[in-house]
Amino acid sequence: MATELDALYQEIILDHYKNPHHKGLRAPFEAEVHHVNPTCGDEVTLRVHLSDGVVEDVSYDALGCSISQASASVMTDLVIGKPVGQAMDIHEEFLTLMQGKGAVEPDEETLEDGIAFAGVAKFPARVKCALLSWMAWKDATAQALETTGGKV
Amino acid sequence: MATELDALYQEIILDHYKNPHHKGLRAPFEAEVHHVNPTCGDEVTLRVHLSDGVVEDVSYDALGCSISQASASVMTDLVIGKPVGQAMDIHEEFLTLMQGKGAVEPDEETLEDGIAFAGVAKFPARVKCALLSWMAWKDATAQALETTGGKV
Amino acid sequence: MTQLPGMLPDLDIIRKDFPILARSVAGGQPLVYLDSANTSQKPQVVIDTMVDHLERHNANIARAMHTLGAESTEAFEAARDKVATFIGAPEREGVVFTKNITEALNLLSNTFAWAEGDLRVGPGDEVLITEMEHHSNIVPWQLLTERTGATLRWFGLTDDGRLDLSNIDDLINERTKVVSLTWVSNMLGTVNPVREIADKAHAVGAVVVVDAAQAVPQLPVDVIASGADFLGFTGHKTVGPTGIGVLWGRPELLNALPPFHGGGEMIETVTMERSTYAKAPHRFEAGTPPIVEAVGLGAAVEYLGHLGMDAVHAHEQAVTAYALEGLASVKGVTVLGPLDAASRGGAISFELDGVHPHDVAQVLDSRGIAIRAGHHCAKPAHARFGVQASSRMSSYLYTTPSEIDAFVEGLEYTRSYFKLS
Amino acid sequence: MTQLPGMLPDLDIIRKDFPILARSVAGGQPLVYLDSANTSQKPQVVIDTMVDHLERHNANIARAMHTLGAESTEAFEAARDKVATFIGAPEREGVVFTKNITEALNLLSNTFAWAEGDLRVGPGDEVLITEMEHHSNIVPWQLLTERTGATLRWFGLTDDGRLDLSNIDDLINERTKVVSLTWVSNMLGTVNPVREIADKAHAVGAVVVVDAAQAVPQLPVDVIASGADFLGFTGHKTVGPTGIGVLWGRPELLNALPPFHGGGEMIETVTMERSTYAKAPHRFEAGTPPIVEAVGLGAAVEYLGHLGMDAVHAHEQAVTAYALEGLASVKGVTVLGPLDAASRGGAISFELDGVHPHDVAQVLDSRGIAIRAGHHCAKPAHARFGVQASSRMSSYLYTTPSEIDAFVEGLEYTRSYFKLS
Ligand SMILES: Cc1ncc(COP(=O)(O)O)c(C=O)c1O
Ligand SMILES: Cc1ncc(COP(=O)(O)O)c(C=O)c1O
Repeated sequence: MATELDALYQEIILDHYKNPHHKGLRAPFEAEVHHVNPTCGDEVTLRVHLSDGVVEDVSYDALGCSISQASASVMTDLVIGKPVGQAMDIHEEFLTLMQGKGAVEPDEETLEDGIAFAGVAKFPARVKCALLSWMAWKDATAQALETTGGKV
Repeated sequence: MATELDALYQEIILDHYKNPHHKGLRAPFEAEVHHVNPTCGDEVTLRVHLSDGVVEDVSYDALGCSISQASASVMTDLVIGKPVGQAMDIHEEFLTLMQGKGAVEPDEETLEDGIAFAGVAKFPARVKCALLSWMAWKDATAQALETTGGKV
Repeated sequence: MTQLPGMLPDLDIIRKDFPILARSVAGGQPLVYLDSANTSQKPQVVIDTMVDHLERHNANIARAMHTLGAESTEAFEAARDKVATFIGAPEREGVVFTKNITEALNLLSNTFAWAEGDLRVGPGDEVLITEMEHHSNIVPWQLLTERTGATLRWFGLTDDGRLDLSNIDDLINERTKVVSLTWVSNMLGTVNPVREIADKAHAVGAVVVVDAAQAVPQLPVDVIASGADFLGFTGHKTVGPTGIGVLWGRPELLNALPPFHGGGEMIETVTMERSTYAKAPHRFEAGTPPIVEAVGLGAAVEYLGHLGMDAVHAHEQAVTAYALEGLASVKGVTVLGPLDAASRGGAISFELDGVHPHDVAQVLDSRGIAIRAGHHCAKPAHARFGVQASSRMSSYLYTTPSEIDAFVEGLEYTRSYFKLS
Repeated sequence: MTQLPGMLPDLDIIRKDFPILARSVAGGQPLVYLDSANTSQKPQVVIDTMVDHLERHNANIARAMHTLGAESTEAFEAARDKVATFIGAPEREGVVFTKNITEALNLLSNTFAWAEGDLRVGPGDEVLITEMEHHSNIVPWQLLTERTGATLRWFGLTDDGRLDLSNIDDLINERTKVVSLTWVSNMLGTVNPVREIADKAHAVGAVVVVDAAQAVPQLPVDVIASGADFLGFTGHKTVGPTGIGVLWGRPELLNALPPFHGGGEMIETVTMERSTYAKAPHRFEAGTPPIVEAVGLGAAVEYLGHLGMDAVHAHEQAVTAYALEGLASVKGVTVLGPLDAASRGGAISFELDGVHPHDVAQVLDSRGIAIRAGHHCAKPAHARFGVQASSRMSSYLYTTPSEIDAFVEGLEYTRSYFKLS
């Protein structure tokens, strides 16, 4: 049904897909990770640069579908410039939205363009696509915190 | 049904079971084999003594059910004293009877008491019981022929 | 119907769930199925769930992005959740689907050979089993110890069919790497003190593998409370289909093991030069898993959960006690294993003096009564008691007291058929 | 219905055999199932055979002496005969039932590590595969060669997706112990010259393993004529159930291999100290096998046999040619692998410029059309062509030309949905 499909492929998603924000790998960074979605092969290499407890930069190189690409782009918009703790909260909220099977109402205040992914939650096979870059970011941030001994 | 059961447990079979012929291990012998029915654990140790191309003696020690015990007893009756070639023919005929699913008419002339096993052929799970000692005999005879270079 | 204290209420309604119980055999006689320790019968809901999956949702899992693929994946993974709940596994990741419990045990014995670190079994190490194990919990460890230069040791048995724990402090020592034992014996019925042994094993740093093939169908099982590090069971004895078994393991241990079968869906990434592997459970589910079978097993454990495993266990105990009484009334019968129902499961192996077990089974079969005869894949336990084969009746949640009556009458008939006095 | 030369006659009647094809998806649209290389749909006769077995004949096999046990054993062993006939195996003993083809390949790679004599793979030996293998025919050999110190080598691929045989005389040499290759590629569709390679391999004394997972469903297969020493296939791609696969091997080679899984029914005798093993096929069927699944597979190959594999093959070729034509008409589509239907099987992987494969699959799914997107468990073959993922449509004996039309229209719709010009 075109309507369900449109719920999945919201304009916002297609825009981010065609013009991804913050794409490319940049220095400086404290951690770099490489994540793969084993079932479909989507890949992301992602770097995190933290400074003074703030997510200074997130840069990435990704191969994958519209959902996974757009999600990476939206994610960088959401976390860059935020204190680590607040960024983690946003991550949690996005996770809850994705795992809600379409029953969770997204909060535009926190998730901004991320609310466009509400439709993805109804497609279990695509939830992993939307989460790939978020998982990579969380992993990289944890590593960055570790290597710097929590002092960022 | 008692009638099918009676077809399986013919008087002749129960007689051989209770009073097995040629039982026990005897010398001389050219070959001894040990066969097992892996599914149920029935076992037979069997020796063959050939001389001048004739089955001079078959001696055995067996653990197993009425069918396997009676079959060993009847087998020794049938092959002892026969030229090896003729004994092998009898073995073939018994095999055909057992694998015939109850459709083969046994020849009393050749199989003597062995015709009592006609009913066993209708019980696939028991066919192996009836064949255990015959297979052991065939194997032992082949070994005996080999060790003596066919000169017996 | 005779009522025994502890029996499942509404047994006649429960029996209607099992279509095969309506079958007649041996020329029109009702089927009396007393071979459930060998394999259990299946309730309609398990069969219907499988048919529905095959007729409406069949697709490969994980890999497929389309509607059927999503439905099939959801059904398969929901089955994993149901199994986890049923055995009290805190994490679904600890539940690995295998072909049967035999594969589960071989998965462990094989990966212990190639593991790096603590779980590796090598020369000088000891693997400890018991003399009452099923061949599936003996041969894998023989192969492992033969191939790695480790030593296989075992608990002996007491005359009444229990584990001889008198030398436990010698058997469980600092060389012991693995202790693998059955929870409930499929031959002697004995229920083993798994937790007690697990605690001793853990004290020396060994890992504990529990063969719960006969326990999961009969007892409330909580993997954590059991003390096991790994625990396996098999679908077809648990009112589920063939072709499916379960290995539960503590996830951190599973993830410390190298892969077993290599292939599709157990990988993270593959190049021609080298591959990296997914985490448990997928690491151990190479290739297309038994999808419809897992879905069927999910329905099966849900069915058992609805009956309540406490109730199933009470029923089994009641029927077993009644059967032991009946057997005691037949002249020439010797029961192998413990004689009190409370310390045993529902499989009762016995000898009938003067009649070979095959012949016992055959005569009973002519009356529609299905029991097993042979070594029940437990040759060493038979050898321990100096018997080469035995007869075994095994009841389950659908067994009625009148079926036990028919069985006992069948034994009397067998005695008369073979003219025993 | 459009008629293509070579199509199965009475296709609409054949389609009625497959209940799932009557299903609607995506809000009432008819299902267009084009993911058969992933798993095939099941005809009613396979489902009914399984249900009948579960509802009337369910019992464990071999070990049981009663009526149900005899019936179940007969059905299971009859399935072995049916499979043997279907693949032209001269002896039923050469047919081993496994869980899937992945287990079959791992059975070989594991037992080659522990074999004594000619079949043992050790340091200095070479195992030869190809760059177009499914992960299930790559990872087992990586594990084997890593663990034994042997070397893994492979045939590369030509630009049009065929095996690059230019260095065959270097690749197949006196160190080559095993050559394992796919008959039909699940990604590129390529049909490989199995016999020619087998002859070369035999000339240097290597054994030949053929992955026939995509061949057995589509082509008339004669194991002897193929030149294989071992050949595997998987039930669920062959209109049979999940949970069952087949390893065929020359019996004398199977019997020269050590056991894989140890356990019930693969033994000759067991003592605590040591065991001896049954001959093939039972040697490799430890534990309770997938009984109802084998019975279902028997019905499946019988169904295919009735249609006639020549006719199934002709149908596949006709539909594949038609699909290749349709794909050629869509702007921006690049097909991976050979472009002539005659030299390929029914799986067609392709790229649609500007749309990621997941998105292609998703848009098609919204129109009821099921295809696969991803690496199809063939990452190295994708890497060879510089693509990370592809879309794949795969037809089967029930596929109609109008389904191909719907698929091609779906691709046009996808282009417009993503606003490609
Ligand atoms: C060529 C090929 N080999 C092996 C396999 C693995 O089959 P299974 O997953 O049933 O073991 C497949 C299918 O997935 C395949 O297409
Ligand atoms: C105690 C025990 N362990 C293991 C097994 C093996 O189970 P399966 O044949 O399903 O692998 C059985 C049953 O046969 C059993 O009773």
